[in-house]
Amino acid sequence: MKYFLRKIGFFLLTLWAVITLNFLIPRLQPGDPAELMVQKLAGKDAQLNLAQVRAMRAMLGTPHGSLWSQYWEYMGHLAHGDFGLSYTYFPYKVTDVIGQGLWWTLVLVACTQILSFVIGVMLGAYAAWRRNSRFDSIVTLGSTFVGTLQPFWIALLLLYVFAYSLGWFPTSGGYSQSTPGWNLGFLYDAVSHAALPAVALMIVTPIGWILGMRNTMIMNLGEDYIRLAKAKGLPDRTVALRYAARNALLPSVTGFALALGGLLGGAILVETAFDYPGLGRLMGEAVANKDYPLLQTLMLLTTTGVLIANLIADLLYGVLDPRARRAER
Amino acid sequence: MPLLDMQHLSVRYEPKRSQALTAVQDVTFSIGDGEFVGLIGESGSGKTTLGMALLRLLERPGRISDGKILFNGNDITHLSQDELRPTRWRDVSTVFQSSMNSLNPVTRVEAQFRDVIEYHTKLRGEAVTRRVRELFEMVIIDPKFANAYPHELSGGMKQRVNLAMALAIEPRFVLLDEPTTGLDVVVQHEILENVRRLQREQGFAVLFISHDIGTVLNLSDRILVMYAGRIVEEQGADSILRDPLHPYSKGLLGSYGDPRAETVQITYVPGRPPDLSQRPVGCNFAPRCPERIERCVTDDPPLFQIGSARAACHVAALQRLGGDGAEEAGSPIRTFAGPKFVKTSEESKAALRGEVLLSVENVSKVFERRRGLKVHRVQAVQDVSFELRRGEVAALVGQSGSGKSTLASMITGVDTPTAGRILFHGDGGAQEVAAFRGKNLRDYRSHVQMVFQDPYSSLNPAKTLGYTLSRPLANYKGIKGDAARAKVLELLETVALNPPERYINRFAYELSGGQRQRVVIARALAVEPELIVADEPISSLDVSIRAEILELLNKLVHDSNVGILYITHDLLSARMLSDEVIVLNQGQVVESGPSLEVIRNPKDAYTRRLLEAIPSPDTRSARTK
Amino acid sequence: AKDAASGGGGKGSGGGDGMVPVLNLPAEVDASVGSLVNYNPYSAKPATMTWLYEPLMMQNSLDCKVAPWLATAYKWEGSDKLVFTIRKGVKFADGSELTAKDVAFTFNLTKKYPAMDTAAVWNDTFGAHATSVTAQGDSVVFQFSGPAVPKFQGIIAQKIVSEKQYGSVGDPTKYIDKQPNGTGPFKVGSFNGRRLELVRRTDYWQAKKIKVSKLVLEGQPDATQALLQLRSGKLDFYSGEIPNPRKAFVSSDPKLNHVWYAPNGITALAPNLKKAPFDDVKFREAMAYGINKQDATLKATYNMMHVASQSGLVMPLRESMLPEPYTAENTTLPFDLAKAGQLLDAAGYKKGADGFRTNKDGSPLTIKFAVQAGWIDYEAMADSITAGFRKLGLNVKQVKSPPDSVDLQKKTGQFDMMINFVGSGCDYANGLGASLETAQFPTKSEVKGNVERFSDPAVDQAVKALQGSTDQAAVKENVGVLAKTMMTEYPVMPILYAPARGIYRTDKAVGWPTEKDPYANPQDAILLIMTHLKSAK
Amino acid sequence: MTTSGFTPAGAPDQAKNIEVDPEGTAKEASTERPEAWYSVIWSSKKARVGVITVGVFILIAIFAPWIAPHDPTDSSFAPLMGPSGSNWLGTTTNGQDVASQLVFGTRVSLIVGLFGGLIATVIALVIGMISGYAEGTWLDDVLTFVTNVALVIPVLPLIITLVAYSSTRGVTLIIFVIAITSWAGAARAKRAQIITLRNRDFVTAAKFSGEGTLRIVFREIMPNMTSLVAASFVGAATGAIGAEAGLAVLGLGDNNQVSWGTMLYQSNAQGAIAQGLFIWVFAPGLLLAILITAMCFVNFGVDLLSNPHLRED
Ligand SMILES: Nc1ncnc2c1ncn2[C@@H]1O[C@H](COP(=O)(O)OP(=O)(O)OP(=O)(O)O)[C@@H](O)[C@H]1O
Ligand SMILES: Nc1ncnc2c1ncn2[C@@H]1O[C@H](COP(=O)(O)OP(=O)(O)OP(=O)(O)O)[C@@H](O)[C@H]1O
Ligand SMILES: [Mg+2]
Ligand SMILES: [Mg+2]
Ligand code: NI
Repeated sequence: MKYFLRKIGFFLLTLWAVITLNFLIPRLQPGDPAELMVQKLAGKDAQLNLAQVRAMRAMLGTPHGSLWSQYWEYMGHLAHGDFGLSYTYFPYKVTDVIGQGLWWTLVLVACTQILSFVIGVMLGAYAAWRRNSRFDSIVTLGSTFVGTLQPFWIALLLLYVFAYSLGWFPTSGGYSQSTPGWNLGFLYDAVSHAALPAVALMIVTPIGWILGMRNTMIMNLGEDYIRLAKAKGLPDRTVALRYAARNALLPSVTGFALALGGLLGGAILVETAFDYPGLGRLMGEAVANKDYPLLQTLMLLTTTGVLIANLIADLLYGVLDPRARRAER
Repeated sequence: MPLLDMQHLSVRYEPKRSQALTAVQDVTFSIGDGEFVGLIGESGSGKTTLGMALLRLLERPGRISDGKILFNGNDITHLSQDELRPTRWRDVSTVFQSSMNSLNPVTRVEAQFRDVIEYHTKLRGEAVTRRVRELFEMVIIDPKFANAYPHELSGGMKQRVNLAMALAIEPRFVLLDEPTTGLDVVVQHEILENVRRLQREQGFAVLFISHDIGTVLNLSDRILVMYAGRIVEEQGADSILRDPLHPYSKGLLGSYGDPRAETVQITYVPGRPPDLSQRPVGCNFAPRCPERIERCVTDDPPLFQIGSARAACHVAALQRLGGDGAEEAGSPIRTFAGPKFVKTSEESKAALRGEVLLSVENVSKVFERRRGLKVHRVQAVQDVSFELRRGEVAALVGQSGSGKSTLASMITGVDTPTAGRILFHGDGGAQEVAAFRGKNLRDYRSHVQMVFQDPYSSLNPAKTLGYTLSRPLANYKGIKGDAARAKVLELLETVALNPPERYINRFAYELSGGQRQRVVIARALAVEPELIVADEPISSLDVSIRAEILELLNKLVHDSNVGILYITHDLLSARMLSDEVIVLNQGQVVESGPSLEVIRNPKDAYTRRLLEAIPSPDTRSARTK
Repeated sequence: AKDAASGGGGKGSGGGDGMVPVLNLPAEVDASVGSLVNYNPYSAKPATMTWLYEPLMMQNSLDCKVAPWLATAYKWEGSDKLVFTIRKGVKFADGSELTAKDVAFTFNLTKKYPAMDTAAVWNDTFGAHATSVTAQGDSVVFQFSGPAVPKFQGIIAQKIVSEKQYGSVGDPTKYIDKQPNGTGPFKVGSFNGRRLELVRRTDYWQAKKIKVSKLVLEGQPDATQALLQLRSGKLDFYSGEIPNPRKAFVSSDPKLNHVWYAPNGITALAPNLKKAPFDDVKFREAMAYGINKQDATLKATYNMMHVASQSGLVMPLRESMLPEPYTAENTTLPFDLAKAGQLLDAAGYKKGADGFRTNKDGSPLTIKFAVQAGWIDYEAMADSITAGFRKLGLNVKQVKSPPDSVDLQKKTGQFDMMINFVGSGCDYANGLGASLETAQFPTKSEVKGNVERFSDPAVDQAVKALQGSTDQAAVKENVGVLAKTMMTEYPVMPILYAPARGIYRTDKAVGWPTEKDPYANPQDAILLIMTHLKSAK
Repeated sequence: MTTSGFTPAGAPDQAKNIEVDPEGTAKEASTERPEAWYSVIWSSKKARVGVITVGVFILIAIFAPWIAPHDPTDSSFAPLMGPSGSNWLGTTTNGQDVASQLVFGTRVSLIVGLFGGLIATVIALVIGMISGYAEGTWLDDVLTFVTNVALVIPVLPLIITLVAYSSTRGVTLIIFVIAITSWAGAARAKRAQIITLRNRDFVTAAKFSGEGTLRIVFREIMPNMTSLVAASFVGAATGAIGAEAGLAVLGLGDNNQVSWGTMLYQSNAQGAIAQGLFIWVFAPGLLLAILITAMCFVNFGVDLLSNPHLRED
């Protein structure tokens, strides 16, 4: 019992630290959201309209009191599940704003992550099994190179080739003509918009899984139980899948849980490049607009996501690997 | 037609980046149906390689470079894996050397039986489960463990499960590659009894690989002795015991003595096996051979047929078959004429009169382990008392898990007892060990040092011997620079690493296991301790090196009047070294007293079990007589 | 601005009476996600600020003409009373009629909720605060507590809402307006979270002038995207920054693709006058001659803009405001390194052994040039200026930091020099005046106009007078004081005119403002432009 | 028990005298000696390609002033030129020479990689080692806690804050920022590694030799982690190079220095694609990928050190 209390205590402590940092980081940035917002509206080649700034400041209600009192207020609100009003989308609630973006990111990023995980793990396992073959070198070399490309750069390239030059895909947004809903028209619209960002995300992510899986699998292939399985005369498929891959998968699966937790943070650049209406773009927007409430909440979401994913990865490992007597630490 | 016929088999390892070596060279032998053949040889002699070749499981960079393997008359040397698959396990099954790891850790045991049974037989569903239960019962394990994961089984159980697995579809031939290495003596004994019984009942043929001639002799009908990749002797088990042909076989046989004897002596083969990447001139064994004659240095002996036996030895051939220079070879001797280690009962009497150095008084230790929400309490040591004197070796004997190491770590101040106390009688009078902290503890360790079980892991691979040995000098004695170097050289000399200048800048990986263990001992000696705790210092070494280390420890006691607490699960080595024996069972002392007495007249049943478990050629002779 | 577009308004012959079926414009705000829409013109980022709610009047910042809109006329009675005549026959989208009461209601609402008082009617930001705003028949009367002329621009731009809709919503800034009820030319057709379609109102008060049936506002493209969309006709008008638009855009189809960059203000080099050597007018004069404005203009705007006049007024538009003996010509200082060098030598900034000039007392002189990282035209200007100054022997080092950090430096006054914008609207007190007036030093919490921290009682006097005067002659006299100060004191060194960009296509609609017909500032008077557009067919 | 028959020429007739020949041992032992790290790395074809490629980049960086035809910040050329004899890869919208920028950009990437990787590795090493060695104590708890927090904190906003705060934005700052935001993962790996090493007997043995904790950690254990440290350095360096480019792309790079990242940023901001200046946009991204790939290849070689299973044969 003490062990669990300890573990949960640590979780809460980390959560608190993270919340505090999330609160501090944006506020430590120079710049005033009101000034910024007015300036943005007018463009940089215009004089800052003082009257508008003052009105904006009155509207957003920022900042008042010392950092310390703001912090307590923030913590108090948090305790009530009140995340405040977004500056950018004022007077919408931060939770409303995030609620809108969440689905897009979940669908886009989660799909690509899962897909790239599956593809990556399969390619990695096969490359390890066919070690030193042509396939192996092509997969490792190819995925290494592709994986090192900057997502931003890929986005540019994709946009240029497929959206601008060939015109096969739309250049930005999550959908255009149709209204969101469960109808074919919208789905087609959404998919065609998601295609390029998905590819941009997909290109770089599998590499980690490929190499990770390949390495652990190769290591496992040297184990005695694999040799014994071969000695038993079991078919290659069984040996490769049930013996080698099954064991090698464990670290990847826990790694995947962690990656899923971090997925919100990962898509900022790509979503921004494609103006995709997900949380990544919202995060970029919140940063650019110094939308503290939105930024804080998004960061809170990502960090707790990672934290919880960590916890789940821990537990998952215990479930997946019978050896892991995790509770003992 | 023999079941297995191996003809002139050679296996080469051809790694890309290091020298190619011939691990198995020109090996010819055959095994008939139902025969139990032992294969012995020291570490690195190519036993496993041979086994792997036989199973056709060699992996790059190893390959069969010559010869062929006939199984049941079929040449399987070059069959493809696909062609081999249907006959695998049916014809040849195996238990691996390190079969602790040969079960898939993430699936239940039954599933691992099921896949092989379903692939090779028509059994399905319930029938398989029944068969698995049957197999478990055969190797005397509760069938409910079929549902367990491998990590839930103890080492001995895993090994028995492996054995059961090997027999799952009633193969004609089973390759057992050191199936009990690393296991406790008692468990080892049980498993081997099991093997023998099942073999008798089911009549499969066995090739049993071991570096321990005791176990092999115990079980086999026929023995193959392997040295540096070659078979150097082949003989029936009884006859080899009576009349070993090859000096190397004699050396291996000599590593056993009868612990009950008034005076025990064991021999050992000095030196190291040759470099397999070099083609030798003359006999491979010649540099280490006490019987060598001129011819050995120049001519490579073929495997002479000597009666029903075969041996690759000029001397033996000349002795038995005569021929040119027969007189040079002299008459046959049964024992190894190399260095030996002798222990007489006289020595011990004097030692037991020394002054008390350490007293252990009613010490208990309870470990608490959290597992989920439950707390397990493990009583590792319970109410143990004994005394250790200067100039005395006390052996702490017991099977795995009996609490030996726990006791050692309490004595060295690594752990503290939950009850009772340990007193060290040093310069400052009797002091309680558990009370030492920080500087005091450090100070205590200048009086008490430790020799570890595994010389491979107790030396830092990244440091030179000079560095390793100079650290205790610098820390405890403040000796630095040239003085330290001089002292290090002296230490190396003490442990017979001559000439010391050659060793001082070496790394541990440049040494053999025995040499390493010497360095470990030298490190313990650096601070001139009064007490040395040696936790199974020889159990990870090859039999032939064991005596070397025992001798070194023995010399130490005599020369420096230190007290040694010698921890082992092997009563023979306890008898060889110690003056007093303390038998530990499940944390409790079940018997103690002067070594010879305890061994000759064991009072406790547990001690008797330990005694029985000593694998020794002599138990066979006793049985076959 | 040399690029007088051949198309646009000049192509009147092509314009018929037909309607333009649809025009594509970029979204007006960057924030759009899901169904979170708000048409409230007083929210932080309304979905559209232009097409639904309308202001009282519109002033063309180029020629300073005031176009009547919801108000047909205005009149200053003294400098503390302003009277608007409200147009009759204007209908809100729900069919109800706009009255003076709605206007007064709007302004009185800003009194209650300072967060929507973007015109500073009720505080002292630009001149004295109002004491009352009342509807009197067709008129709305603003009574101020003192001179308040600079408030005019804010007041006429205030969007008018109906009392019927906004009278009962409580704090209007917290009101989510999903059923906009404005007087504007369009009404919401549909919004799907990203794409806003606006349809023409037939009952709009000047419906005759609106020839566009549908507006589509979608996405906020960056430069590259905008350019590609413009080229392919997916976008009809853009007022954001596109590098080298003439080559990138116009040249790809000179018939249909056009740009017009109107001068919108002045981009100037602002030294910190509180620091040596910038407190020395001689030094500043030398700086003014050491800037290669032509090169800066080329690198920063691809010669889309003209080099700026030192007078602080946009030439030649405001030439008439210059006092004797200044002209557009002679206020534009040439790039003259020799002269600048002589000036520095004479003032005692001699070259040291390392080739760099020193302070008068011989101590080393280094200048840190704070540059807004990421504003590529500013960066290009800074590069050009740095190169010129280094040729002069001034040891200039650029420190690029995010614009936010530069703003912070403006507030704290901890900088040597930077590039800053100087307003040049029709309200001189608020534009050039704000850059020179002592009261406009930036404070710890607010960036104000006088970043260089220039202070001169005569200038303060003139600005004060400008705030209180509606009389053109008085205005000219006081602006003259400011211009003269600029010419003799060199508080800041104008580099080039900041652009108000208009990048447009004429395949669907014609009638866009051009240099020849600068009837509207293309950047912020799109509503005005809309009334000029005609079908191209 | 007779040794009478044992009289080979010149051999002592005492059996006991058959001693291990030390020369001989040394010779045969050399076969089991682990291969030198450089030959292990070199043995991998990929690593070889990687080392050579990185080497070429290093040479380019060192000799940039001689290789580059022009000063990378010299904007005196005609803007928007295509490739020509004087401007091999054309000019930018500001009239700078693209080829020279690419050459000089190598410097920033390599410097950032070197120092960013170094600092991150050192931080990770110190924290990971101490925390791993002190496993189970409050010190470990504290350090693990810090590591965990550092691991979950969203990096981007943190970097933006850090960068925004400094008035100078030199490469030093970039390196610093990258280093302190990227050590956590490696620290975790090192902690795990040290926990396994810590239970080796030689560590206990060092305690018996009277060694202090810090000495045990840094003199006894650390030398055994060289391959992991090397791998994590190469990994961190690779990450740092990518991060610099990422920062620059966000407009947060060091704008006084030409780097591939700032080139990407500038070219994109200047609408290079739209203006057809493809080399300007795509070359820096490609070079980045090539350099990072090369470093990954080097890491393949380093991996072989710690994981012999991966060695090709
Ligand atoms: N994969 C390999 N590559 C190169 N050399 C190898 C390889 N495997 C084994 N060897 C070498 O082959 C020789 C024989 O090894 P093998 O494992 O067969 O010995 P063994 O008799 O089974 O020893 P042990 O008793 O230690 O198990 C040794 O010298 C060993 O170093
Ligand atoms: N740190 C520990 N925590 C919990 N239980 C322990 C711990 N150390 C030892 N034990 C338990 O105490 C008992 C005695 O272990 P110990 O290591 O002393 O046995 P041993 O006689 O040295 O065995 P071996 O011959 O295998 O080395 C075992 O049951 C072991 O599981
Ligand atoms: Mg073996
Ligand atoms: Mg033990
Ligand atoms: Ni037995």
